[in-house]
Amino acid sequence: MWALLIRDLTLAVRAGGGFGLSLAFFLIVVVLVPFGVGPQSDVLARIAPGILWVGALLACLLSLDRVFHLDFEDGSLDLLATSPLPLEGVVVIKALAHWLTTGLPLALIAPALAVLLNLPGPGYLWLFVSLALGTPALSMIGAFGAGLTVGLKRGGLLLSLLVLPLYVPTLIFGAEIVRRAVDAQAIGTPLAMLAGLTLAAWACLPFATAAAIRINLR
Amino acid sequence: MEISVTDLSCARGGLPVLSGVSFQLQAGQALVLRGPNGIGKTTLLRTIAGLQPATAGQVQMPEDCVAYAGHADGLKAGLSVEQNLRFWASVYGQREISAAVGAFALTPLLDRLAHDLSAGQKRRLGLARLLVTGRPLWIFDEPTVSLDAENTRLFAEMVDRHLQGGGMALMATHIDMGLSQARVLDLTLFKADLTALAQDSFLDEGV
Amino acid sequence: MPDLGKYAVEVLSAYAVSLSLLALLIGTTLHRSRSVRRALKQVEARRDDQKPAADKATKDA
Amino acid sequence: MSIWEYANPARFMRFSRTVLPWVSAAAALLILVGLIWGFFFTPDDFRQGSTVKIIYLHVPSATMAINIWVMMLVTSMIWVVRRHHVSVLAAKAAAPIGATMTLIALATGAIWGQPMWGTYWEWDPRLTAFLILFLFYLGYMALWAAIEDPDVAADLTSILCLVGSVFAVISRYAINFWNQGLHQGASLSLDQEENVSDVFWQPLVLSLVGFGFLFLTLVLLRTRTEIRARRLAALKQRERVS
Repeated sequence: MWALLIRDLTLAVRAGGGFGLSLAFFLIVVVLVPFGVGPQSDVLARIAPGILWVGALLACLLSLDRVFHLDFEDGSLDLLATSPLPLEGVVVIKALAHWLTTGLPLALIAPALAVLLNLPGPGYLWLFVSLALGTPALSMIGAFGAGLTVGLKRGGLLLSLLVLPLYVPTLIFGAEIVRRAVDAQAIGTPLAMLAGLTLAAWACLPFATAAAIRINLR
Repeated sequence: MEISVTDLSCARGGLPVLSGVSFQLQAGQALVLRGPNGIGKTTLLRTIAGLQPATAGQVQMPEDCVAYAGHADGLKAGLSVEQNLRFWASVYGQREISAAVGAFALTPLLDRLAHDLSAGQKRRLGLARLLVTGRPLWIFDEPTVSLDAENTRLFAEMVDRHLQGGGMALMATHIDMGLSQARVLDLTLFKADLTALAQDSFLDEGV
Repeated sequence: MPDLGKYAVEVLSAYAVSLSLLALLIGTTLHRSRSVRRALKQVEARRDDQKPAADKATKDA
Repeated sequence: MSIWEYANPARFMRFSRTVLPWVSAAAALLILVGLIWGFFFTPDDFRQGSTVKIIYLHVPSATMAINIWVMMLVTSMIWVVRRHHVSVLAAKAAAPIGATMTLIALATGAIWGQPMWGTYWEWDPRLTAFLILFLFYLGYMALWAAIEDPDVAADLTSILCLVGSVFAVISRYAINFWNQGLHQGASLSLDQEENVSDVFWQPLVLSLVGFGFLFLTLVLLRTRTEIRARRLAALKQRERVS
């Protein structure tokens, strides 16, 4: 298991692994928004939580088709499926590797990008916390979509169509945490919901994903 | 240790290709599958490896027994030869990779990235991978593709050693490698009868 | 025609949109049903042509 | 005789051929009577004016939109458990009908919303939930269309349907949490004071049942087409091979 995680992380940070692309994409989205809505800092501050969450979500989506597809193409997935590792465990490790190389860095740089959008003071901490808590769910749900479409030649677009509706609850609770933190309201409920969502996704979706991969391999 | 396949039928893309395949394999034996292209060699091997369900019949074997080597070698271009081998070794809970390195004279290539290997070298690495699995039944799908005569001989030696150590091998190949313990199974005998349409409920009359 | 008052446009457009969507759905359903049935008939006719021939061949052999 | 015998394609074809004329006649009759009654012979609501007539389209289509998804979930699970092809083909056949119903519910909702709430689109929880449901239908149909092997497609869409259903329910609660909304409460309550009085209720029930029969007609017809398409594909494949 650890060997698989280390291999995936090594491959991701090596040249051609696409590490950093999502971060650059996130940066560009955040830079583009003020050009679209105008430079008024009060407007930007109002929409900052939403923009940052949507930007992180799209950046996360960008690298999803790599989660299983590269291993499918070079035959590794066949070999992993016949190996002693349970396929559910492989899914968990793959989603974890995706989170470590995409979700976590996104959560870490989000507060820096929030400066560009004039996010009010109390929001910074909770922006980081909500993203750190919510992006694992995004990675796992995304891995499910990637597992469904792994056998398709051009699955990328379909993957987005399948995964984006599934992202709705995560986005709602995640952005709500930041908005409430900015308005100095109680954040307990959305925080608990987001954490529950992440836990439930990691508890249940590996089974669905592994089933989908097995079907795609045959 | 024994593998027995009884009355196995398998399908590709919903179309039955083979039916009634039966054979047994004892420790130390090898079976070579023969047959023209499209007869269903890959489908049969994948079915026995557990990658796809059989439409009928059974495969009986001890658990965690198979090491599968398909058309693709499952190598990561961004990792070195040694890293690739070590990865698969640890997946199968093994430490030692020296036997695998020795079998195909991979020592000079150990630090090379898999990306920089030739097709034949990649294949050698992919076949050497089986030695780090510690599994008794090796399943090969056209293992000698892109291997030269010298390396084909090395491969045959590797399989022979495995058989002598009580292992088993099942392979689809067109060339005769002179394996001492190999039997040949002609798959044309088991070609599925496509005129037996009633097997598929959608082909019942009156739909 | 009932007097729809000031909301005539809304009510009529709601009915127009809904009924045309339903008509579109029914239309595509019927169209596909017909074309699939026709194609299936063709293939079955071809198969029936071949079948007696094949039966005869086995008998002769 | 067990219900599962209808899972045999040939038996299903025979059964559906006998019931289709009756079901389609019932659908046409009920919808025509319901809509004509509702459109021509009901009074205006004292607050909503003539816009109340939209209810005869809006409520039945919205009800069907949700129920069709539930039906797809059930038939998909029957496929997963019992491997009856007819079951999963019925789910495939139902999806475009569900998507159309969702679209009708959304369109009539938006048109109704303009005079009532002063805007075509309001991110009202129910309206938003239907938009999400529409996206689920699109994803489900796209997955069917993208996969060539019919059995693989059946398995994967069934998994998507199951996971999607769970997420649809979570989304519904998340959306409620996110925005409290303007929609009326229980619109079909018999409680006279809580709106929707008998005058509006009777044609609405006719229309509701009519939409149900319309769905039944279409889903039977489309399932028949899917079964024929499967047979066609199987025969063609064999022709190519032999």
